[in-house]
Amino acid sequence: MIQPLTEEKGYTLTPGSEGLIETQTLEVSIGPQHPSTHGVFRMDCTLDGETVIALKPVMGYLHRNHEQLAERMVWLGSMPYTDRLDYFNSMTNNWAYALAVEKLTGIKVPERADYIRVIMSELTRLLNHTCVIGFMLQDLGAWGTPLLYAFRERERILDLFEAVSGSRMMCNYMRFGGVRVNMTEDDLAVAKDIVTRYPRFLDEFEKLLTSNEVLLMRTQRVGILPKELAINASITGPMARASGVEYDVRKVDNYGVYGRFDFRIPVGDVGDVYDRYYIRVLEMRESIKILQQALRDIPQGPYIAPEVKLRNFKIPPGDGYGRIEAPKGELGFYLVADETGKQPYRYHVRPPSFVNLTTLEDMCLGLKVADVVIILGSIDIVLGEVDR
Amino acid sequence: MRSWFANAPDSILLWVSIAVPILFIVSVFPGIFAYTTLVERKALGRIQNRLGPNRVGRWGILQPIADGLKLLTKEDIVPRRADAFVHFLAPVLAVIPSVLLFAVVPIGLGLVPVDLNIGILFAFAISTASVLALFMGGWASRNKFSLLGAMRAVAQVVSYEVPMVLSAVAVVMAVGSLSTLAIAKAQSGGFLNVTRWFVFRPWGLVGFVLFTIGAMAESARTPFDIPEAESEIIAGYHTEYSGFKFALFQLGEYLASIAMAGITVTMFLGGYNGPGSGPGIFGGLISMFWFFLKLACMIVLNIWIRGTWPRVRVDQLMGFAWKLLLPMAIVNIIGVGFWHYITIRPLAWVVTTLWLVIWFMVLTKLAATENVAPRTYRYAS
Amino acid sequence: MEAIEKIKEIAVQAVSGAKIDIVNSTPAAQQPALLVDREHIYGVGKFLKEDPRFQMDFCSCVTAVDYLPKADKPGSIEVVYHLYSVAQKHGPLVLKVRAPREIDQCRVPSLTPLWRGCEFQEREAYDLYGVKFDGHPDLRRILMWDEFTDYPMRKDYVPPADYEWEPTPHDDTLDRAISEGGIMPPTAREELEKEKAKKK
Amino acid sequence: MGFIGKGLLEGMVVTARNFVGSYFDKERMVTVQYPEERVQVPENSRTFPFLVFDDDKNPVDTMRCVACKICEVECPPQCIYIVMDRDEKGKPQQRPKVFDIDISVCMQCQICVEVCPFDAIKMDNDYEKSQYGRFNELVEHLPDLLKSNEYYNKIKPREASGVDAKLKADKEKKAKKAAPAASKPAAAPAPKPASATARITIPDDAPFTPEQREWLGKFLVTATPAAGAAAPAGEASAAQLAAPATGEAPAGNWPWHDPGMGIQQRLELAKNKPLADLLMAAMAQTDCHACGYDCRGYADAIAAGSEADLSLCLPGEAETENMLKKLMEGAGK
Repeated sequence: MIQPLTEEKGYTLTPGSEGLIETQTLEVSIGPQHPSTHGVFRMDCTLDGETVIALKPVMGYLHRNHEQLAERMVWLGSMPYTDRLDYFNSMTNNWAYALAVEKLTGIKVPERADYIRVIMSELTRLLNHTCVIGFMLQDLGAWGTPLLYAFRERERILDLFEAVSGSRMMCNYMRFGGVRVNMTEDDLAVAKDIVTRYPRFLDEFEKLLTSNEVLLMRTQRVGILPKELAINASITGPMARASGVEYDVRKVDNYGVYGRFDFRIPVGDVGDVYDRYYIRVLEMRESIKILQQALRDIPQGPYIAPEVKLRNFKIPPGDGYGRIEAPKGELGFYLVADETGKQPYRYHVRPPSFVNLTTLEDMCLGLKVADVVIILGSIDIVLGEVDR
Repeated sequence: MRSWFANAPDSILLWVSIAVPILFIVSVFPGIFAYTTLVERKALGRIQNRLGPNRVGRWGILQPIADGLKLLTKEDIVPRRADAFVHFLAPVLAVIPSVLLFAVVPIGLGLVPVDLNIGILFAFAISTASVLALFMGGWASRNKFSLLGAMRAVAQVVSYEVPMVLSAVAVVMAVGSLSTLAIAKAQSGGFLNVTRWFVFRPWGLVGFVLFTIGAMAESARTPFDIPEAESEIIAGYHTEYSGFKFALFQLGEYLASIAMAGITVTMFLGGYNGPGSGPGIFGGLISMFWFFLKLACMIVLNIWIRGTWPRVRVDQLMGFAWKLLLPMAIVNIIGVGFWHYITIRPLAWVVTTLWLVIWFMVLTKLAATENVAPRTYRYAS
Repeated sequence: MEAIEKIKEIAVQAVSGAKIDIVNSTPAAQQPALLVDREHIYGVGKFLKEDPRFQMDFCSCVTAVDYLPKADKPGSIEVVYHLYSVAQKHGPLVLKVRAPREIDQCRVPSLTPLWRGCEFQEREAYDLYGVKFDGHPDLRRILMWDEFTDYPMRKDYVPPADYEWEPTPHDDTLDRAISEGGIMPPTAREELEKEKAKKK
Repeated sequence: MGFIGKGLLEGMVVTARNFVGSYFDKERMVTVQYPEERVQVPENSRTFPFLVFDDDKNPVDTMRCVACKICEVECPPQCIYIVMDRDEKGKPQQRPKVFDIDISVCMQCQICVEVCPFDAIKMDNDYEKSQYGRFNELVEHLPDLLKSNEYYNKIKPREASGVDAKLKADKEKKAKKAAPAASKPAAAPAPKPASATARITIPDDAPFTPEQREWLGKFLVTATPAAGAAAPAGEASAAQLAAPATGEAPAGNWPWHDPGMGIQQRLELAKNKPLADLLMAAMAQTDCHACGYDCRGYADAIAAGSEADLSLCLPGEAETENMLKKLMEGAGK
């Protein structure tokens, strides 16, 4: 339930006329054009001095009715559009959609394809988390240095994506029952090189950030999200795990071949911005472990299920929900097929960053404007996914 | 030549002696400002593994000129409901005090535009005046972000004035004069003109750190750039400024930070003193060289910090000033007292150092309201 | 987690008067759903959330589906909730509730008081399908702008002519679409014709 | 935790190391000075589609596109616009008169390439398409789109070699058409998973006997030694997937199976033949699989009643559809 604005943190307005100085609140609309709203996102803040006493997220500036577009198209046609949802992680978006369709049709994915998917999505997780930390530090006012280090590393991963899928960000790589293009040995070698190089970068990155007093002062005990609220508000991904929720779809559903890999789920206890930052660092280290194992024992074989037709692809009538652990949280696709089965009758995306915004206000009340910005940064939203 | 000067009427000498330093300040320091921006962009670029500006001329050597032309030719936008006159006045007022600051900065042996006997006092008075311009700019823009920025600027500059002045008081006590020239002179001599710099005294070191932090906050440099924190309040008090008014704000800000660096050098880093500096034309040139070298070092330090550290929050900034810097400055003054009255140097060293270190530990413990530390994390079962 | 029939029996016993049917998904998906009547969806949800056997404390996905009236059965708008349990790591348990398509009668009880996670997603369903969620703390449009009046995801929704229409090279494609009675909604066609007349 | 400010100083050490390293360490400096130096785009890199032709002498006649309009239908953002070329007698000329791609709408998804059964449309990797206008400048017409096979081989050697081998195989298939081997139904086995590792896939609408397939496979492997494990990956998968699961038919000798003829002429040839042949004669004879079958298979499916939709023949356009309707009514179905 939504708590009334000022009671939750026991915050009361600074004394008005009966106090010393006549004060009044200030209505500031942060966004839609603002350096640190990560796109066209708006927060209607009510400020008492510098303190936030009310905050309403306003979204939809990037709304293009992705779902209706998909319902007017054949099943395959909306695969390239999923790239545009969370334009940072097109690989995981592709996988989520392909996984949902495979759930509905019962297509068996060849082993090699599953391994390739794991490799791609873990690389995506690496670049997403790195860049999120960079953006968050940008919001903290570090003049672009961590962000550009993050982009420097992301560049290598994007080059690999281009070499494999043909495009850097709009990969359109997965297909129902596999992937579109096989991964050659050179590609795998490049991936191995990235994986061996990454821990070194992470160490340097942490040396720059983790024990930095200013960062500690700014992020610890800021934007605390209690565990119960996190579960009740359907918060997923690193944000939920930072609040102590031991839930990771990779472990719970064991989709793909995740069951075969040995990796752990880092969990925070406080649930503040610092936890969200450090949980991401730890997850990157776990992803590197997964990548090492996947690259070690990726089998030969077909990379796509041969019986799947590219054109006139049909799905038996009915509905189904498929979800994966995207870097930002649980990304799910709810699909309904009607009698003809040529097109989605209903195509719904369950975007993680949209749902994670639910508790933005609860985390921000009673804090300063500067905190609002970094809390938003620590939620890690992409507006292409929030507005769809 | 010299004889001609000697015979020239005093009026002419007076005007010449006024015109030369003014021309020097107005010509040299804006140039330093322009190339500071270039150096800053190049250095930040390299720190971030970029190339920095390299298109205008070789190594982008002409970049500042291009920027200036661009800003000059840009449309000057004034918000419709803004207070146009104040909005116009603010950037002008922002530059004046920054230029005036250089009047008391000795850039070489005996080379100070005006040898005020209250030089330091004058410097502080003037440097605080610039906050007025910032507030005018923020208020006149009729923009909530500008207003927030202006408020932050006022609070920050006023509260950092105090520890800065107090840490300067230490030096003034040690020298016994407010004149910048006298302070610089007091640091001459010793081995290679180096050992007597105040920064090599325990109280001098503390004072240097305090003063540098204060100077950074006063001129709103990272990590204290909250008046124009671009990620929170878009550009603070100059959100609504464009074209050359914006350039003026930048000019004032950079000149102020350069002048503050100059005063820091004068008070703690031995001013123009250095190996080889001394009387005569040659020694004078060397002294100028040393001064500008130290100035460059201070500027580079600023840039380096800007490229590394995140920004602190408003309340933390205030807490830092009032809970740590201010008491530390007072403690430092007492430390100078010890230094002054204990005539046995080694003993003075020991006593002052102990005094300062102990108090530093106590104060840091007291100032840390919430203990922040890296954490350890568990893994889901 | 028990079989869906078992769950249905338990729920029917727990929530008196609840009418629950089982709707099947695609044969492969194996995600049968409980279709609960409007009056008891809140009670069933509350029971499923609090009962120690299920502990459905995590409502992952909320959405609506628009079924046009067919010859045999009337149309309806179906709201779908996908429930999981973080505590016991099982799920999904799919809850469905149907409401008539008419704007004024299209109301279902909101489950936001049970699962805060439904807040934005129910707002989205209201925005795009016009489902009124009774008991929702603030039911406002979330993706479309507030002045927007229609519900764009409904199957019978006709998009208005693009008022920002400007001549583009695919005019001829549009002409072909018109001549072949193709992709464009009638209003857009009139708009296009007007534009053409204006250009000539 | 050491003294206060330790973390800050460590951070400054890191930035200093990067500052110095940026002068010596190539790993750190990833910047490419664009107009002077360019990155080598990988072979798979894709920007916008283009149409392949074989002979530089007369591109228009030797272009592979037969205007079957599959890509127009499948293109998700609907940025392709095709009009089939017809001579004065209205006879379809197996090639597009108009082929426009609006690259301001195209989103480079490569689906047109995957669905094309003729390997006629491929993805370019020329990324400098900026124009000074927003409207007509951004529409590519047929002359802009036509690029030679040499160019295709130049930008994508692995892929192109695979495609050439495949087309060569198809030609041989045409040559073998009358051969008795072809007359027996090619119980087209679904392509082995091995076809991913075997360099090039033989589309299984190619009616070969198993031994022929085997021979061809060997020939192709030897013909394209350069091709790595993933040689014509895009093509391979496309070919595999485009393969319809049903409606295979032996390539008998049907005189009307010639796309050059007009529909009336074809029907003349097919007169007094069973319904399926008549229906087939009404098709456009391009075997483009736009309907999901080849022409024979579609005709059989309609005749057998397993396919009710008569509007699936894209190249035949309206006339085929009307003719099919008429024939079905004539057959009293």
